[in-house]
Amino acid sequence: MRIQCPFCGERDLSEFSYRGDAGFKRPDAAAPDAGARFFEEVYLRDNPAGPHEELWYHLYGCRSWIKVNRNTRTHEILAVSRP
Amino acid sequence: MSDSLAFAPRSPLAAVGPAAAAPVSAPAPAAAAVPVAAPGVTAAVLDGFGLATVLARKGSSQTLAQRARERFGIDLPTAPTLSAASGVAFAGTGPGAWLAMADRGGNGFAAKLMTDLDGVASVSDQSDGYVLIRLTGARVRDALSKLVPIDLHPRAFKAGDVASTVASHIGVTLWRPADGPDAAHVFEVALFRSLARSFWHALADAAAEYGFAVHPP
Amino acid sequence: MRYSIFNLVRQAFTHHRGWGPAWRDAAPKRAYDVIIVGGGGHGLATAHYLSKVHGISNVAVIEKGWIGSGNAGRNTTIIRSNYLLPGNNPFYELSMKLWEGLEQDVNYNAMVSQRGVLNLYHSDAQRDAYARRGNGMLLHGVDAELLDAQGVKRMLPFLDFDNARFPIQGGLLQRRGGTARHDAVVWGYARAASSRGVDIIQNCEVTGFIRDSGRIVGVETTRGAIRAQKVGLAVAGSTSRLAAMADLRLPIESHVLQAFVTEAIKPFIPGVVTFGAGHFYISQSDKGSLVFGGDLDGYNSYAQRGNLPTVEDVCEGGMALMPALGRVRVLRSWGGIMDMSMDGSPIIDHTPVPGLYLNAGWCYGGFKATPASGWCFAHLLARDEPHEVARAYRLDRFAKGYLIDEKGVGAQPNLH
Amino acid sequence: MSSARDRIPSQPYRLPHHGIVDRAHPLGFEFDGRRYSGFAGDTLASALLAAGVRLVGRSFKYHRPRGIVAAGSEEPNALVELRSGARREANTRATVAELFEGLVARSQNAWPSVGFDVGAVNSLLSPIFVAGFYYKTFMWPAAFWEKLYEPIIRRAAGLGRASHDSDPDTYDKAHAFCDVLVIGGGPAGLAAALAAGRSGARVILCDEDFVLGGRLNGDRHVIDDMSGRDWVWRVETELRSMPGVRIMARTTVFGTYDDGLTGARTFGALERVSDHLAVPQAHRPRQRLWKIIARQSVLAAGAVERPLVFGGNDRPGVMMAAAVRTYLNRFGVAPGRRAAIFTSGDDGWRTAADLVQAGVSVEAVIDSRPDVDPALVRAAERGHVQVLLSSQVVGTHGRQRLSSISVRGADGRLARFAVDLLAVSGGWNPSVALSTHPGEKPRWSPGISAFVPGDLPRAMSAAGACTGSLALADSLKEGAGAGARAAAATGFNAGAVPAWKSSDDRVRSSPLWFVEDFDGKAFVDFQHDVTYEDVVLAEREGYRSVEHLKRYTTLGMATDQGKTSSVNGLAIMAALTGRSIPDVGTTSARPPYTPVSIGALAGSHRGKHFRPTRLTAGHDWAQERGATFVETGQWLRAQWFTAPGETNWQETVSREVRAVRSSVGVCDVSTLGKIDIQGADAGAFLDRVYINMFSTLPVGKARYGLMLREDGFVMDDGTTAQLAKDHYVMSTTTANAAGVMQHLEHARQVLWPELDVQIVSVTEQWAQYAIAGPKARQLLERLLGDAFEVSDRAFPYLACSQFSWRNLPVRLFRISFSGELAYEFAVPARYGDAAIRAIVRAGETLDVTPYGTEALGVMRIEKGHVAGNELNGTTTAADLGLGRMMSKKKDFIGRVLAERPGLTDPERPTLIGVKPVDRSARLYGGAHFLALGAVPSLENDQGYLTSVAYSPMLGHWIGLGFLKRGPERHGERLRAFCPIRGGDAEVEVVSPLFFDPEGGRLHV
Ligand SMILES: Cc1cc2nc3c(=O)[nH]c(=O)nc-3n(C[C@H](O)[C@H](O)[C@H](O)COP(=O)(O)OP(=O)(O)OC[C@H]3O[C@@H](n4cnc5c(N)ncnc54)[C@H](O)[C@@H]3O)c2cc1C
Ligand SMILES: NC(=O)c1ccc[n+]([C@@H]2O[C@H](COP(=O)([O-])OP(=O)(O)OC[C@H]3O[C@@H](n4cnc5c(N)ncnc54)[C@H](O)[C@@H]3O)[C@@H](O)[C@H]2O)c1
Ligand SMILES: Cc1cc2nc3c(=O)[nH]c(=O)nc-3n(C[C@H](O)[C@H](O)[C@H](O)COP(=O)(O)O)c2cc1C
Ligand SMILES: [Zn+2]
Repeated sequence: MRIQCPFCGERDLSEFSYRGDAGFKRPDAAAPDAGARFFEEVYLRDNPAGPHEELWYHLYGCRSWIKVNRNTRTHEILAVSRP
Repeated sequence: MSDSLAFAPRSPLAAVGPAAAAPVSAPAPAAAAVPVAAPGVTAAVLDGFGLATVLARKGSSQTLAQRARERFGIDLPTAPTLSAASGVAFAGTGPGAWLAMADRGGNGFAAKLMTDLDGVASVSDQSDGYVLIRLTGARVRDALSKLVPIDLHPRAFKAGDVASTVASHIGVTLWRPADGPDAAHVFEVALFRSLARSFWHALADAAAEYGFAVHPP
Repeated sequence: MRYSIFNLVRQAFTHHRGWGPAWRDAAPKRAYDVIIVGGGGHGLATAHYLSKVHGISNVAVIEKGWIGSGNAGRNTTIIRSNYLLPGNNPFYELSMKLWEGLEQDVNYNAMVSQRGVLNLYHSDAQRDAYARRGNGMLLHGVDAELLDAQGVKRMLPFLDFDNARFPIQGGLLQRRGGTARHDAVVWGYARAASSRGVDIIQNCEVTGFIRDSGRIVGVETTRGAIRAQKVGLAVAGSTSRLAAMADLRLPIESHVLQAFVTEAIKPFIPGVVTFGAGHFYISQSDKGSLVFGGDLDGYNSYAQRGNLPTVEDVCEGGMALMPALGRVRVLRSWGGIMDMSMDGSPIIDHTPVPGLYLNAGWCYGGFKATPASGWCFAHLLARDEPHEVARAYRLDRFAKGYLIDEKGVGAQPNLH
Repeated sequence: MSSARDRIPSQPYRLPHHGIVDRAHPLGFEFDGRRYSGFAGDTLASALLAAGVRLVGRSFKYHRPRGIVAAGSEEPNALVELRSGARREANTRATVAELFEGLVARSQNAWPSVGFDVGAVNSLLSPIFVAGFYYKTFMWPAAFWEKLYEPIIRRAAGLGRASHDSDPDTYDKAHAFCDVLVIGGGPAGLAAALAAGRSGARVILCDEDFVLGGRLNGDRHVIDDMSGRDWVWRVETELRSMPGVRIMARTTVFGTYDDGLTGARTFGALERVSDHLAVPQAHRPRQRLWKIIARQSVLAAGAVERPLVFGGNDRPGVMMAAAVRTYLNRFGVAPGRRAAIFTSGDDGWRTAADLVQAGVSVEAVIDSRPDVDPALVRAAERGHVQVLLSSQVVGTHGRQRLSSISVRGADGRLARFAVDLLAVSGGWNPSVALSTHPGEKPRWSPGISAFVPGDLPRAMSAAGACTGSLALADSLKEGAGAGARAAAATGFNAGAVPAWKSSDDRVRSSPLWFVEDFDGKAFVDFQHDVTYEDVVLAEREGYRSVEHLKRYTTLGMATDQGKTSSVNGLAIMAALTGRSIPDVGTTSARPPYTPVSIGALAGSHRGKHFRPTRLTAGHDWAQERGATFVETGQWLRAQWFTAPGETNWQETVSREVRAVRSSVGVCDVSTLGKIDIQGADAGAFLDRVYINMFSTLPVGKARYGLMLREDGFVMDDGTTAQLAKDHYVMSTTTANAAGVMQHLEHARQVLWPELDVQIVSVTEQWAQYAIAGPKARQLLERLLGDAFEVSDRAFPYLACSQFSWRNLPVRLFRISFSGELAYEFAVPARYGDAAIRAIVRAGETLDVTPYGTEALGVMRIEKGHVAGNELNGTTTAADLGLGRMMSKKKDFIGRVLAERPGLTDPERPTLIGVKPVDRSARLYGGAHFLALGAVPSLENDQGYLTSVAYSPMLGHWIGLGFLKRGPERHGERLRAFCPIRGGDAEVEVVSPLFFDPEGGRLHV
């Protein structure tokens, strides 16, 4: 698998480290339902079989976090962007 | 002070450096298709340079670029490339991130950058954090291609290009200065000093079949 | 016909014409008491114990492909009960006990081979962590020994003791650990369950759930609707996809784990060895192949295959541990889809949706769990209450914070 | 050489003129202890055939005699142990092993010898050893399995013996990038490479063979009025003249892996750099793993000929028809003297023709088809070859090699032919594997009755026999077209696509999947001894899915991965179940295409170089001082410094501790992570990543901070100092340095991109030394002179500063891990070596003592400071007794989820200290706490010991651990139970602060 880093260009998988679902939005800690919201954000996943928005870190490159849209059935990379 | 004489800098490659470095190994026979004449790869450990990471402060990339032009006559690269002028060079290593280098000046260089770029960039001295190795020779690309997973063909990696990548489990940043007099490509590799000996071993290993020589800087 | 040497010899004289199908390849009926989705080890074991222990035989196991096509058919077959945490330890020990009686229970030789599982350690801190784990095992009556480097060397002289980057200081040994023949486990449970009337329905994919005022009363499949009072999910890597059909989001990600097998060679490696400092573990199958693996590739995947960086990482670990492996050849590599939970431990519980029960989150460790998982899931389905050794495997533990995190890496599934 | 020649026995089966072996270079070799000779250009197989050796091994299960079947990498039978000692390679295919002078090989799986193999009794028991027999038995009595049955099965299993010694050869890895990768160097591949190469594209051409040409080496062909060989030579010469083209012979592309957005795809390839030599040359690896990244690829892997399933089809002397042609035409070897052909297509007839041409007498061509092209028949009869149509071979005879065959004619009558060679042709299976690795399924082609590539992976095309276009003319045409199109797709114009005239070898064939009522055993998978009956049994027992068939009978699971057997197997299953072959489907091909050594996949990353080693600037100095080093992650750290006369490490460590506590010690702490954090919002940023406040920290001050993961558990700790306005330096634990850096980058780039914060690791820039002990200040005064004032007033506890010393920018922190008056002094790493020497010199008269991580550990336990053992990823701030640090005034990572009931449960084990009641008793890390008198059980488990040490200050062992409701239980007595290490001590629960609880020593 090769990932197109917006800064470095297309690089081998081995240069990156994976975090997972890019959907994570940090909820407002002051909100009354903060506990439930944080639980959902941190623990629950759609985990789709198909296109998946995910975060990768260009560990051995420019150290950018990048957002990759990848098909989890075929590993086909569909799009790459800065988060 | 008496012992200030003894108080000298020391490269992690001092031990393996020119002297003790892997001997110029006999180039492998014709089978390996090496020019039996010269060693295919030569390395030099650089010294005395100044090095610093320069990170643009939020929303000040414009002013930073301007300062760089004023103070160093350099157009800050916004891509993984190298801009050099009068002994100073900036390598683009990430969005809003550069590795600034001066052939000489050691830690003083970072100090100067801090004042020159005050308020527009965060500067951290790395003069001691990295070792720099210059590589050249007819087979330098063959040797490097055993270490790094990037395309070093001149079509893909032109003179002045910069890449941060991994060389057998070791993070490196390398760039291509102008070719040497013998028209052979030149690469300079920067890596964390603590890993210098491991990298050196991997390099000597990779270059051995082409003949590996070490030159004093 | 019973499987025995006696019948085997008798059949030899009649060209084995007397053997019938190991299990009935059933067509779906309109309704069952219980439907288990997933014809892997867990689903089939659940059906077996439902019928044998709880007398519930009007059961269907629904498999989208052929039974054992999932992780049961592609895992590295290690069985052990050397767990650290109280939430896990008794469950896996029950599983080990069930393994020990499995052949007699199902009359199918699953080649349970208790030749020991050895986890190497390379530092004092690792040793103390293993001591803590081993003591926990002993507290529960599970066998455990802590070997020093010499002890390891006596067992495995061919490991690298002289030139290692991370010298071997010793290992935690569970002699009762070992391996079992993965396919035979699937076929054995299928045969036993089928003989008690369980319908094993292959090539039948569940595509949705039938609901009646919020409650799940059956499944839609590629072979039509099938009704049931209770539906249990045992679909491992596909858990999230089925949960989604019931509008559930789960604390699970699907990741690919690769495995490797070498050309068959004469006996070399006794038991199972895991290399703590590298990502590598290895054993030798009855057929002579070395079976080995390492880390997850690390990204979400449903593709059942991985990439080269992991292949290299695993083989580097292998060479670092056993320099004699250099000339042994990898014959085949493949991948399976892990249902990685957020704390690395499984879930056996009701779901918020009435009528729907969940058995998931097995990560890369669910083969060893197969018997106990079936045992406890059957118990839950039959009695509507968790089996005592599976109490900790609640679905709400993530929200409540009662996590069972053996590795201590938190909600980052690819690190478990 | 002459002496060599003398001892070379004759090669009775070598033809006088045929082939491309180098007759000027005879090579001596040894097989099963006997010496033979062959020529350069031979494989072990061709040399053995030339020498008349037919029996080369024994089969897996029944130990049947087996010979050479094929001439390529698909060989199922002729597996040998190649080389000896530590270089022994099990299961090496004789058909791809290049001959070299002195080659030594042994046959496998036979005892005492292949000729007389005791294991062969299995053959007699074969009626019992049917597919899956072991699943049905060995169950009673249960205890016998481990002790008796399994050991027997295991000894019987396996083929060759692997060496148990460390592999003496080396391996390496390399990356190659190209516009067009051509897989296969037969006519299709050569044509593709040529077309692409002429366009100026960067082309790589791989062939697993050591000569290019593919089938052109084995067949007699004419291309543009020259022989196929000459054509190959011509094309190869042109390719070698192109700078952009790289030809890689002896290189097998073994795997197709994933691509990226641009379509560039990664392929795994294995180059056998030195396998054709007795030992590798200096500095050259045995094999090299290539990772080839190609923008476009052309699969031109050819096709594998299919055996026929009939009685005794495994007897030595039964060979594939195309392989026979290869031995004749490429190696100049006649695999027999009296031959017959058994074929279901025209292909076999060409073998007959080549045999006749080579002077081998051909007794008969047996073709299962009722009618064939009359031209073939006429040609055969001209060569005095008897032709039998609608006929089948039903059995073979001969003890360890073929002596005759039984043929059932069209009229059903049996006839016998005395032959020592039977060439078999059942059609061709295109080599589609590499086109299916990414998950695509092959497609059934009724035209050639075989699977051909289905949808191809992106940016891959296929040409030649691997697409089912079996004829030479088509291979050339498709190859050239595919090469040109691939180049064009990468932006290179190939211009005129090359074209050639070639001899027509278009063939007709109609499949014969198995021979009805044959006698003896009819093998489908030779290596695994899977017979026709085994497939029948599998069907009967319900293992009808092709995947169940494979797993139950092990069909296609041998080292050849079913290259010759799979399709026949599933065709038989189709017939038995009345389904079509595509309905039965096929099993999936997986990497590697042919087996790849683990050594090559590991490359040079073995032994000490398995992973890089990180060394501090003070490493050489420490080594001079006799340090013992310990691996901490990738770092090597000084564990202790043994002094003359010291006999065990504890003595050493205790001395180091006493020295620090009584005078002064110095320790290299450079490995701790150091992160520069700058920017207008740096303080605010720290407030969000630490549980406690940092925005309130004044310039020139340091503070201890604790960091949580978002799930509320502790991630890391360390001190962070504000050196200058908006410039902080954070320290992390050695173990978590990289993880914390990534965590902070995530917070900065993803969570709060609006903040003005810049972070960078400066771990490597600074060599940092802890100088600790009552005399630390004196030492510093001597070291720094008037460069800096270190009095308690000028530089109190938790002060920090950067200043110039010896014209160097240096940093000083007054922080303490040992609980003593202590400083950490940081200098630019280039001067780290000089600095540590200067520190020691400055401390000479204060008898400054270097101390290592072990003493550091003892002292932090004496002070109840938590470290790695306590920060194990499952502990909360409260568990560590640091709950009060959690600021209520702000949000921070981990705050909300840390409030979950499970993390605030009062029953959670919490940090305590313990002392043995009997002060002489030893404590063990990993012991569990039990109430006195409680039976050891999980129910009674109260917690566990994480860190223990012998405290030289207190004169007994002490420990830190986690205990349920710990803090309420100081003074209580418990049992620290460590059966696994034979430890069992009564301990008293105390505060974790064992030494100087008031902390007076810090502030002097
Ligand atoms: C490479 C690898 C190595 C491993 N090594 C080990 C090990 O050494 N030890 C160990 O203990 N564990 C190991 N595991 C983990 C273990 O294999 C799994 O945890 C375990 O097999 C999961 O339980 P299962 O057998 O029921 O899952 P599966 O066999 O995957 O069963 C799930 C079944 O559900 C079916 N299914 C999915 N969706 C549907 C649908 N919509 N309708 C109908 N059916 C459906 C699937 O086809 C599949 O057959 C390994 C796993 C892998 C992949
Ligand atoms: N007349 C027939 O029935 C018939 C049938 C089959 C083949 N043929 C002949 O076969 C030839 C077809 O040409 P072609 O080029 O398609 O096939 P080919 O068999 O001539 O060449 C394929 C080449 O690919 C190499 N190869 C295979 N897999 C490889 C891998 N994974 N990595 C590296 N190399 C690999 C092989 O070593 C071989 O040299 C023609 O000469 C044709 O006459 C004829
Ligand atoms: C324990 C074990 C042993 C295996 N041994 C072999 C083997 O000897 N030969 C082989 O071809 N495949 C072997 N396999 C791999 C299977 O052929 C197959 O690749 C795996 O079950 C995954 O299925 P799939 O590749 O069809 O997706 C083995 C698998 C496992 C789990
Ligand atoms: Zn990048």
